[in-house]
Amino acid sequence: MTEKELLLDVPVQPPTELFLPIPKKFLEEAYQGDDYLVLVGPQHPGSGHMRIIVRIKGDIIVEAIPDPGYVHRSIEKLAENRLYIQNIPLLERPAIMDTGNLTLGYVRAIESALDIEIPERAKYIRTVLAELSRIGTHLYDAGILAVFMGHTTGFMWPFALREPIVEAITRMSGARITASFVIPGGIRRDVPWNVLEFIRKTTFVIERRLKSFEKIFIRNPTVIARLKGVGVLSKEDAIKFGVVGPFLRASGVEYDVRKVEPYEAYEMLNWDIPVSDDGDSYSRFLVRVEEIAQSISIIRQAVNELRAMPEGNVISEDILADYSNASSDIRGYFFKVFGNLILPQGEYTALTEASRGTLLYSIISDGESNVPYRVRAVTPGWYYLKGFMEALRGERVADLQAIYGSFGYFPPEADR
Amino acid sequence: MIKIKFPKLKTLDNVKLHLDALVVGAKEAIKPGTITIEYPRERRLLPDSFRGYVLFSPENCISCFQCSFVCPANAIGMKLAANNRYYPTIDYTKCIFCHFCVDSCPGAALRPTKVHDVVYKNMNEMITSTEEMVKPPKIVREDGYTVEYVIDGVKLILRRIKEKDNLIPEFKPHEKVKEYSACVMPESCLACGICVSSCPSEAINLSVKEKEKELKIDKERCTGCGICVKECPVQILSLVRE
Amino acid sequence: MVDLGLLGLTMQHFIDNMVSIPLIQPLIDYLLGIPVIGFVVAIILWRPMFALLIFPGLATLMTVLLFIIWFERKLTARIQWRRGPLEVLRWAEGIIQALADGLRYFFQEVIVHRDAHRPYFLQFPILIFIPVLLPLLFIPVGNIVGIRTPYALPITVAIVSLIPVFIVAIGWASNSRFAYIGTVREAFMYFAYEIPFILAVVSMILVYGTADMVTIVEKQSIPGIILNPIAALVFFISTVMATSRLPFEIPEADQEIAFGPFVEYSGIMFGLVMTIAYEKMYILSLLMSVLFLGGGNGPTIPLLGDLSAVIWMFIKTMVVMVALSFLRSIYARIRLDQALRISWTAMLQISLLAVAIGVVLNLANVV
Amino acid sequence: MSENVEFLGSGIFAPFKKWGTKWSLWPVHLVTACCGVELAHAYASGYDGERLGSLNYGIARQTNLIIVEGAISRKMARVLKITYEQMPDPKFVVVMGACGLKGGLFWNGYHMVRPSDVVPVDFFIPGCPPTPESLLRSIRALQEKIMSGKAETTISFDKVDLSEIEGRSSAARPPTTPKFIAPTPSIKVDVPKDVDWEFGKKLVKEFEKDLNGLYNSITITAKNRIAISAEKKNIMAIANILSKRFDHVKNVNVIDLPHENSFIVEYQVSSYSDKKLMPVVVNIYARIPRDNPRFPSLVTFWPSADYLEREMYDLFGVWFEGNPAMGERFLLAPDTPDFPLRKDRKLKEEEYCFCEVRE
Repeated sequence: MTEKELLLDVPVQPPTELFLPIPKKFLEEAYQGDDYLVLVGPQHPGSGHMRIIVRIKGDIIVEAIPDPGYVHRSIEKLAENRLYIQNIPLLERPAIMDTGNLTLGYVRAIESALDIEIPERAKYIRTVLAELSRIGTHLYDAGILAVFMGHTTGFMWPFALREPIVEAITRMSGARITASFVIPGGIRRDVPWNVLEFIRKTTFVIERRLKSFEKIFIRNPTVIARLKGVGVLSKEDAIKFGVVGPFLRASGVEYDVRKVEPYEAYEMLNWDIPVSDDGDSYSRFLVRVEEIAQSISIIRQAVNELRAMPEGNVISEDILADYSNASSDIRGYFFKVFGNLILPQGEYTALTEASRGTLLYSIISDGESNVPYRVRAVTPGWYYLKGFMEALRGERVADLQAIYGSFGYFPPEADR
Repeated sequence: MIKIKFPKLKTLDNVKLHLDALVVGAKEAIKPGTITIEYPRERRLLPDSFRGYVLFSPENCISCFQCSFVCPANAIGMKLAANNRYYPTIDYTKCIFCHFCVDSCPGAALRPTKVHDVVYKNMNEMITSTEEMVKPPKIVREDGYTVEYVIDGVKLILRRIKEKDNLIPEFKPHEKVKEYSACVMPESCLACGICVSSCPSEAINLSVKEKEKELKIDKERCTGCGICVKECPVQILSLVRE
Repeated sequence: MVDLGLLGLTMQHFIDNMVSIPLIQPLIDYLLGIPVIGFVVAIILWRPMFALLIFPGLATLMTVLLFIIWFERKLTARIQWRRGPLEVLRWAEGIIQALADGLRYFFQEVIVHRDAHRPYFLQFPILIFIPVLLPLLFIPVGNIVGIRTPYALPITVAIVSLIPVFIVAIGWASNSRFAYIGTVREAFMYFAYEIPFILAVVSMILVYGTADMVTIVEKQSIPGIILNPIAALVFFISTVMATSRLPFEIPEADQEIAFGPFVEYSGIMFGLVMTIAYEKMYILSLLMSVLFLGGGNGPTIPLLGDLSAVIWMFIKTMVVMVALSFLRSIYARIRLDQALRISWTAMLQISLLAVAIGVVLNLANVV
Repeated sequence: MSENVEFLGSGIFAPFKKWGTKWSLWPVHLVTACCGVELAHAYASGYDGERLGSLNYGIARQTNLIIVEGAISRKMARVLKITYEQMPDPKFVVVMGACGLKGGLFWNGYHMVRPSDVVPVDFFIPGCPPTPESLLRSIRALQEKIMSGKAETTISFDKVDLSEIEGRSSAARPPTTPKFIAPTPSIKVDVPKDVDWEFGKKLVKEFEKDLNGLYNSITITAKNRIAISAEKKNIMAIANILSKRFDHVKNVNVIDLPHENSFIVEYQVSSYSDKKLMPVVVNIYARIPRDNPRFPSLVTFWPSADYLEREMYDLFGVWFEGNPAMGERFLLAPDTPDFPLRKDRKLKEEEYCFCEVRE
């Protein structure tokens, strides 16, 4: 094969033919029968950045074929061309609202390669950030679920509740959404006590306002009617199609990477995995609501632990080497410390429990270069897309949005 | 493990849930928990560490290229100024405001501001030259109030202060460690002169007298930028401390 | 005196049947003295014409439209912890927001796409105003009424029932997949709410023993909602369904089928079709206040004369409309089959109960 | 001046047109990438864009503003164009986020398009993602543009003279790239590691017994990680045995090794049903020749591998025999070059220096 440069030449004329990822035969077959094809998305008020080709018979979905890739941003390719440290913001981008967990996943893969132990304080702060992101993402998904069912209040309130979380992340890291706060060996800078106190108070605000949210949305009879018994994934199916995260737990599998392969401070804290046996859209939603409560409890415990800890040292001495004076704030030494980071040869796979489920980052290093040879990122959305499509089968067309929302499917996360 | 089970609803439960929802709605309609920040008129108080536009102080810059190297989006390019030094320019079409550059800058020449609410009419204007990065930019502001998120007990309060927020926070430079470049294995030197020509502060002097090669590094002038260390083809230079 | 000799109508004819407003009677008298203006004033204040043009007719309809769209957004915003339309007119909380939107629509391009049935696509949004506006003639406000007939109530109900037919036609003319699904849903919903709706009306006819709305209002010394609360409930829920408001916003469901029948409309044509639901809501609210809330009944304000009935009626109608708007921020949209199930089981049962109450009250001769 | 603004400013109705459009800028629901998060914040309770008369609304026909929320991929570019064409005049476009301007973080990605090449853009907002404030600022700027007919950038800079600062006598040689990429990298995915993991050692023994003769080597690469090297012809047999204990695939991965003229195909499998095996990730891999990349599909054993295999075909061109959807594009747009993740597909390199070295 010859060396080729990839050039960007995009036809900007509107296409004359619609591109569909299905064979023409399928189209003809569908139309010859009684079936009817509906293309949902990408410019559709009830779909994100993807297209779902729905084949319906009457009001029942016979088959749903996904057409993802509308937000495929070539993250894996780009990651092979950048320094290890430059990939932190890059690999955060699949789901920016889940910043804590996505950066944590990549950084943990690096740390497992370098075999470094990170300071206790950094562990707890990372946990707090990850759980804040988790609450934020679950609220985001609740909002999207609500708006998919036409419940605008159910959309506005979670986003209003995200505001104090965003504020907390801003005070921690300086950015509203994309914190890029976790770095190999720790976190970028120590979080002062008043910010941690703000985070702790935030949990009470969220808890209080969630109570009225529960009455108007979670326990709203119309919401129950729309979600109960819809899009059921049995335990066997969920395992077979590799569904992950809260959606797997809603089908009755007690699997959470935070418990199975504990990382950061999760082992030291007291919390539980919510599991449901129903496997329908409503239980998928309720599991995440319960997870918010668990996250709130984790944050409170972690902040209480942090109160007792001395401030300072949040970056591991192992990685700082000569620059140990930067252990509480990396400012001024960032490139000096991380610019020439080289991982030993081998493959390093880190599993992380991101908000929507298992997140896998696999780094393959050749041991000489300061850029990764290959980075494989499999995001939760990509895992459960298959299960999501299977859950649609046999449901009504109107339920497509409800099931979509109950999975919290976020195309940028799936497409990478 | 917490088992989540939702009980089957009877008609009466349903009526209660309907009433619950309606009552909550009515309550909010009467006494709303509004949290809106009316942006063009008000501005949210951001922490001093907020990652907005970047300011540059040329006197602190040691032309070490680290900001440019670390930029994940390759938004920072070094530009040759009239005084023959390289200074950063930021292309805000690519900048992602991660402030890796600010965290990398060993001389604390880059500092963050809280300027962020900016729109441009075309992309050419967005490449900000070094000359433009020194003074705080002027932005269109319509705000008269500053709003702060305050949590009182379990209540979220928006505290409104009738004054304009200062968008250029005070900047505390980090503690610097004096480092300088030194030749650790002078005998391997090729006398190629790459280090001499790439040193931004003209601190390296190479004298070749017949077979005698002497690499002299002026400790006073050396800023510890590390370019020579990186460029040396045989990697015999390294950063050392006193 | 201008003489319309051919028709045998004189200005006196109009003046005899004029809305009396003691407060501005001198002004009216003065205006009547001026030749042409006087005639115009007489016609406008002529009771049937007043009903058509001022209240409950066109002028009020337009004002209510602008107001209720704004109010709905404002109320929703308030419940949702935000401000809603504001900056367009800050001191009045942005009350003219709907006007700005309307103007924008008015000057936007109207796209008729290739596959649409062009004549029908453009005609129906205008033709639909016939069934929307006609019922206004039959609705009485005190003694102001366009056409008084003993069959006013059945006629109104019949005309209102025509609206879904036009919406189905609109969807057919659009020739789009989502429009098709939307019209099918509209047709289903029509079957869902129509029977309980008619039963509720029938039960009230039984209660009052007449279908003449003027008489119905006169007979309501006790409001209908107290006499037959179940019929009122059925009527209210049917109104929610008929105007496709949440939780029964099924035919338009924007997240599912992108505004269903109206998916292809743009510019002022969309402005027209979007307001249909609000106009329908206005008419059904008027009907509800006539049937259940005593119409224009209320303490008379002597100075306002006939207008006091207008004001009472307006207040009652607005209360109903506000209640309908309130639901928007409380409920999610339910599914078509669930809506059908609700109407064919629970709704039908309680509407039959309402009829039974009507029969009992009729036999007992309560009213 | 764009024709849209010209239209609004012409005729005797100009004040009405301008006023109506100014206070009724309705963005269409076209979510293109992750900046949608901040867009939602800008229109939710925290900032409430509806105050400015801007209401997020359903579909193209009824709106007059496109907010391009970040990255536009090749696939999405068509949708953006179609949506723009569907919209009635006058219409406006605001691009938010670095990805939408010049690609931002993904500036040299193979699947990225600049929205300004596709549709005429009125305003650009920097940031990744831009704050809701800057989005609302763009609405304000657009309102100003409609009223005055002229677009204005909302930031201005004072220039200073830098020549007085002491510098070098002549320009220094700009440094080379900080990246170091080994020309002939040696890739090994099963680097053994000595870990304290009793269960793993037991598991390896069991595998050695179960897979007797089918594997090349079984290595513990880290705690909870086991790598099984095998030949391509034995993969089906191994999968058949392992699928009884491991019920799902965590990852299907291909590593391109052009200098060895081969691909490494990896399947990382794990279990949900067995509590003890839950943390264990077993990596089964085989090398296949690069010029005829065919590999047996394991969908029959693990249905969860389906989309992962299709993705790998898209990116590397490895044909998974037995997967019915092979040969079709899945993630990539039809006009993307084939198999972009192969190593010989080079991306544009970074530039660190905007400099012409003066001699």
